[in-house]
Amino acid sequence: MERFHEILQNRHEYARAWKKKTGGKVIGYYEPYMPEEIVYAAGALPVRLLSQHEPDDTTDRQMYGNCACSRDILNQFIKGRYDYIDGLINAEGCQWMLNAFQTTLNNQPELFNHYIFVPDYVDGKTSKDVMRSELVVFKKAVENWMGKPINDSDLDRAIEVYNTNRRLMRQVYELRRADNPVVLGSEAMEMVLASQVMDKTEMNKILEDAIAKLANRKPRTDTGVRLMLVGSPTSDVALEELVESLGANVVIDEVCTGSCYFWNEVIPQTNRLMAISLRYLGRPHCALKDNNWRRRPAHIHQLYEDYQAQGVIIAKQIYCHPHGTDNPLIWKILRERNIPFHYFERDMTLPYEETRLRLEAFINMLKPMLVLK
Amino acid sequence: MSKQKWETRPLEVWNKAKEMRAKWQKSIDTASSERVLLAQGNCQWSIGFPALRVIEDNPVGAMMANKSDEFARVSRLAGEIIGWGREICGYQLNCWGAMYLGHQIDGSPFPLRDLVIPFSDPCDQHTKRGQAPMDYSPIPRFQENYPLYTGPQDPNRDKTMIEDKVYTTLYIIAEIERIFGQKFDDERFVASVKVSGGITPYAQEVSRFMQHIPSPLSQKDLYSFYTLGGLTKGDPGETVAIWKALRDEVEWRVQNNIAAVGNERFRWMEAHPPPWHFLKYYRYMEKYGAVCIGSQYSHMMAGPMELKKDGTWGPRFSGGGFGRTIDRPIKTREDAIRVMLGTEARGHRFKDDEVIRPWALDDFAKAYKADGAILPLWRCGVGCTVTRKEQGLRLSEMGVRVLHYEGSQPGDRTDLDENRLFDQLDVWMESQGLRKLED
Amino acid sequence: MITAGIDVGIESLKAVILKDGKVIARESGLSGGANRGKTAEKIWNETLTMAKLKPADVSKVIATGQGKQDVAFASDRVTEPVADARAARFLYPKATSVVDIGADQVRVVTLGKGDSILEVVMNQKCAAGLGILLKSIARTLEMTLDEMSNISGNGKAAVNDGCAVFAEMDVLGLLNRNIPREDIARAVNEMVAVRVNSILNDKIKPAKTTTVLVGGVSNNRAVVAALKKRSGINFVIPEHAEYAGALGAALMAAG
Amino acid sequence: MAQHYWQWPESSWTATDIDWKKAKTVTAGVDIGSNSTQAAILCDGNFFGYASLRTGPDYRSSAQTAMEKAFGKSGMKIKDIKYIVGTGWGSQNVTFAEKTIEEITCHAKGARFMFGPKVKTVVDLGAQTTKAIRLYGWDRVRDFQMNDKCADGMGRSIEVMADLMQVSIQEMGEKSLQIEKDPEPVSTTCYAFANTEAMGLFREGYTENQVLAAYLFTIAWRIHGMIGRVQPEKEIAFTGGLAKNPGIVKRLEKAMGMTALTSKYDPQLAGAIGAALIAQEMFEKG
Ligand SMILES: Nc1ncnc2c1ncn2[C@@H]1O[C@H](COP(=O)(O)OP(=O)(O)O)[C@@H](O)[C@H]1O
Ligand SMILES: Nc1ncnc2c1ncn2[C@@H]1O[C@H](COP(=O)(O)OP(=O)(O)O)[C@@H](O)[C@H]1O
Ligand code: SF4
Ligand code: SF4
Ligand code: SF4
Repeated sequence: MERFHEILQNRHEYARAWKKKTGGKVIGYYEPYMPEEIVYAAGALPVRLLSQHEPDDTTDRQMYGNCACSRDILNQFIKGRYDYIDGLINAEGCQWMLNAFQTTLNNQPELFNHYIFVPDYVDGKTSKDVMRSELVVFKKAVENWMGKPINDSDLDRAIEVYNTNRRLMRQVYELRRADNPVVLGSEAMEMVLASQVMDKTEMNKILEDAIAKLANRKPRTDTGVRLMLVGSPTSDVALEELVESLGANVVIDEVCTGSCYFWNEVIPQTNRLMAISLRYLGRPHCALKDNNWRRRPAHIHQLYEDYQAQGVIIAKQIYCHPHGTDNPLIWKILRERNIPFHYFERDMTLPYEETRLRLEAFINMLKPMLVLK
Repeated sequence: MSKQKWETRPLEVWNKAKEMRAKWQKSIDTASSERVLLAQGNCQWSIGFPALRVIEDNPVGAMMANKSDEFARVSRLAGEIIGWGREICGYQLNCWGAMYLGHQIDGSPFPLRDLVIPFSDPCDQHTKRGQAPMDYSPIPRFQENYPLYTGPQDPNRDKTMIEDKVYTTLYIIAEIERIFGQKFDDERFVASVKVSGGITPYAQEVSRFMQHIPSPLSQKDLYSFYTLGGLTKGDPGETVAIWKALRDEVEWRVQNNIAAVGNERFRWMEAHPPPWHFLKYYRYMEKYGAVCIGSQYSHMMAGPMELKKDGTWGPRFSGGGFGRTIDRPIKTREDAIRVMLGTEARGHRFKDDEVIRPWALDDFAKAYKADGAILPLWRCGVGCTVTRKEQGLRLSEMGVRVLHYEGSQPGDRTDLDENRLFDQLDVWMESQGLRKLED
Repeated sequence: MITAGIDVGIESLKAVILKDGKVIARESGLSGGANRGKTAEKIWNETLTMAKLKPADVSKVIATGQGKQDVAFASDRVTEPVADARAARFLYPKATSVVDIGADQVRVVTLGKGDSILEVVMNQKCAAGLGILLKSIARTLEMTLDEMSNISGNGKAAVNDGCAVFAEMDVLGLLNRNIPREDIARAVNEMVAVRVNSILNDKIKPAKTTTVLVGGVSNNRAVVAALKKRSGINFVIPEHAEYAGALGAALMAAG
Repeated sequence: MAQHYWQWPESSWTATDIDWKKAKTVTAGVDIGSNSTQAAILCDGNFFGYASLRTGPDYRSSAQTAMEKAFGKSGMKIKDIKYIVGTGWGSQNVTFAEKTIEEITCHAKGARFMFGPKVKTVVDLGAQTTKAIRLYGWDRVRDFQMNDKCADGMGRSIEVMADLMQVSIQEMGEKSLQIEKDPEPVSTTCYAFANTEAMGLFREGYTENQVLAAYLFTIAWRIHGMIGRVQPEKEIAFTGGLAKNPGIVKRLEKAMGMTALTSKYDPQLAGAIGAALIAQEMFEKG
């Protein structure tokens, strides 16, 4: 458990050490639609670029109105925190991330870079073909850059490693379902976050160990109100920890850096790239791509039921427009189904007092500790 | 103004244009009573359906902002209450806010939409357009992909993306025929594609005339016209005629040095729509002898233009697509769709430039001999502002003086501090040694 | 020749009388909201008394500042950056940039050859009100502005550096956790420096040694020190830096 | 500074007709807000005394002082109180409290006491945060909303504005109502924008009252949106310091087409009274 915390906190050091150890290349990517398997198969380490809290006095020069997430990634690049990155990849998602990608490249044009178009209409009949053809182009670009071909066996190996990771993470999440869970929300979230910046082979080993240890842990009886977290991606577990300090527990999340990251697996088929395309197009819809056939509300509701949550926290990053646009429908559905929720906006940092007040009041609302007359 | 350098006079085609716009608006207003389908969105092929009107929330929102601060504000609040935040594009907030309120500015009932055909545009807000009416009352929605990629041109990628779009468009048309039982009129569609190709050369010429000093038109004039062919689907023949009339009149103005601003001594460009409720800053700038020669946006009807090697300002593409002259026969529905889409997947829309051709604004400044650029920074939505600051940096390096002002979004007056903008304009002008000609 | 400049800021109003290139009187006071016009007259009269002059002795008065149009007796008005630029050149002929940190606005003016100005960058709206923030935090902490500007050294406390509103929120949080007042004040000073530095990073970066710093907040030593450290710029801070705008206007009145 | 325009009057009161020594239960609530601190004392559920003062930089001593002021000359001491509940922004600093409870529950409870059982929606207009609380038929919270992050600090902003305008904070509301028609509000995004924009209105020739009107309308409009999100019922009670500003309350009433409930108590006390009531329940429950 602590290992995940450590790696997450020192993710830059981790990647640098990996580089030193293996002599390999590190690729940073912005959006969850980036097919990591291809990068991994080529022998490079895909690392998700996550934001961090650091005073930001550099990005105003080139950005305006961006969400703190994308802003901070640029800030870190300008400050040299990501000096170990050899290549940047953006798979189309949110435009603010595209902006961070493009601007970073304007500052550091020497980096290897590639843009993958991901269909906006993920359920469209021909979208999978478009995606696959984009992956063909992408694979070729990576091969040229790495100077060696990616074989089917490389891909198979990478798919296996990633699928194993996804299975293991599902196992961890399964443990959260228990009435008296052995793993807390913040711990599980830390694992997912760490897995996005780690070498998955190593991750899988640590994860197997951790799961074995969890089995021997004493179930917690003090976790209190069961909450679900929905909203913009985050890069820390401050919210989960705050919830836990207030006598409640986040038992499930529908967040792009959380459960959505590993929820579905690649279903193997001979056309590997098609298999990968289908996996990414079929992942739980992110708010932006959930446009024609609305799957997000149903998915949220299902998770809510499966995990017997008692209320939903919707936390949106300031200036996160995909989630902002989606809110009305989510609210509407939750209200129709009588699911209590509380919505708020967060910044990179959580203002402790204000958030505590919200959450405490929400928890009291769900489960009044006083029998008020 | 005491003594003007150049003669000024109002545009004559203006009245005709107004008439056409009013006619279009009426056809929307009466849509429900005439049993015409009303679609949220925009697409050229809609003309093929005899009883289908497309209308986007963008022009509706802009019009609301322009007409009534108060109604727009109340509508936005209605949107906020159902869950939207302030990072959402103001057009959307205005338009759908009115839907939640249930009425329009004049108190008449809000015309509910029957289907959604989102407009193909790289702004993320467009990807999610039309979900408000869809969530409000279950109606069909037809999403397509808005392909875009960075890096060098790749014909193979283009081909796949275009094929996808052709397929989707054909599919959507068939679906609408099936669901609503309307027959698609291929001839009408083909004719319309031909006609819109007919506008392009005129629009391009008008665009080129704007290079003249003094500028024959100003930004405000351009705004009156660009909606004509693009956003409103009026009678095609009439539209071409009015563009021709416009071209002729502008040519005459150039020949006779008829100016938009009589004392032109400073030319500036823009990058996006202005705040629709606050067009008076154009007037204010005239006091300094400054004229706005337009933006990529207001020159949109001419299609993507570029600075050619010989220094002329010409169209970037040929062979079909928006703003492209047509050079091949169009017979079938699919032919027309292919011409409409062109052969390149990107570069189609002026906002693609933000990402794939960041130097586009530099070229624009050079072509129009701009001394300055006003680049608004909009807090809401994305497409409006993405890379705007970087463009500002590039222009400053070229020696073009850049002014950024902040606001929410062209259709949302919340954050636009009008007096601060006036102050900024004063500072901008004075710091370049220009003082008001006369108060 | 005797000329004068009046700078009507959002918070404070400053007047300067200039005789043959020398300041012979200066006076300041609060601007006073809707009564700015009257306050301007009052302070103007005080300045005249100080200089032992009658209104008719002054050949020209120019007003500047956010409330410049309220000065009825001024014969002309100039915008603030133009006045700042003029003053900076006068006070320090080698100046290449001037940075003005006032109650509400931060302005960075890059000077060109002769009288020209190359670039003016104003704060974005989210970076507004830094001077006001300092004042309001001083009030919350029950400290004087002077005490706040004397704080030095390092501390662990930090506040959100996004904007004044978030920073204020965090200050209240720190108070709740009983963090010493000095630490909080230090964090706020640092936050102001971060925000100002971000504006310095915009467009043309000011030169290291020839940048003049003016405006009310230049009196705040702690903020200035933090800003120096962040930006690496060794600011030239003239005496009576908050009068720069008024001085510039008076200089312009002299031609 | 000669005059402190931003300063609102502190107050305190202690009943002289109740003999606390005879009361079965004496309970108290202390609400340390970011701006003001209130203490309220109940004797057998009857209102015995209160104090409302400005929170200083030392929250602990503010709590102490508030209690002492509320005791007045009655001779009561903290140890005489059976149960104390702390609430508000700085609730952890009520060191002598038996328990702390967040202010949303307290305001709901307090508002029921102050405004009677008719209340269905309580809107707390505090200095730092504003909250809209929807109640069930009784005093339990059914749904609530807090201001967006950028809308923090509205009450404090009014104090800054009072300073800039040099108008005393108590007069602002009345003054803003002395005009014929409300101008359009300025930026509702946040107070930093609103202050600058409001001050800029002078350039357009606005009078002092008009500027105040535009400014307070802005704040009211912002709050209106927040209230809307809880799907309020018409029976609304306003609590907190800004409820004393008629420029805000009247505008909200007009915008929402309702009349706010009134009470004989000072609206700023809702949190403290609610806390004292909860203290009583806690005590009775044992
Ligand atoms: N003696 C001082 N020490 C520290 N800070 C000061 C001092 N005097 C003024 N300030 C700061 O300067 C600000 C006022 O700046 P000023 O340039 O006079 O404002 P404006 O011209 O915009 O009204 C105040 O808000 C305060 O933060
Ligand atoms: N008498 C009054 N008239 C007008 N406004 C007042 C008055 N008293 C307090 N206020 C306003 O109320 C605010 C304090 O609100 P309050 O609810 O006590 O804050 P909190 O409990 O969050 O500390 C002050 O900032 C001021 O704007
Ligand atoms: S999805 Fe939201 S948080 Fe993520 S980059 Fe886009 S706006 Fe930012
Ligand atoms: S570009 Fe701007 S105006 Fe257009 S849809 Fe996007 S946010 Fe709205
Ligand atoms: S609160 Fe801060 S971040 Fe939000 S709009 Fe205001 S200044 Fe900007």
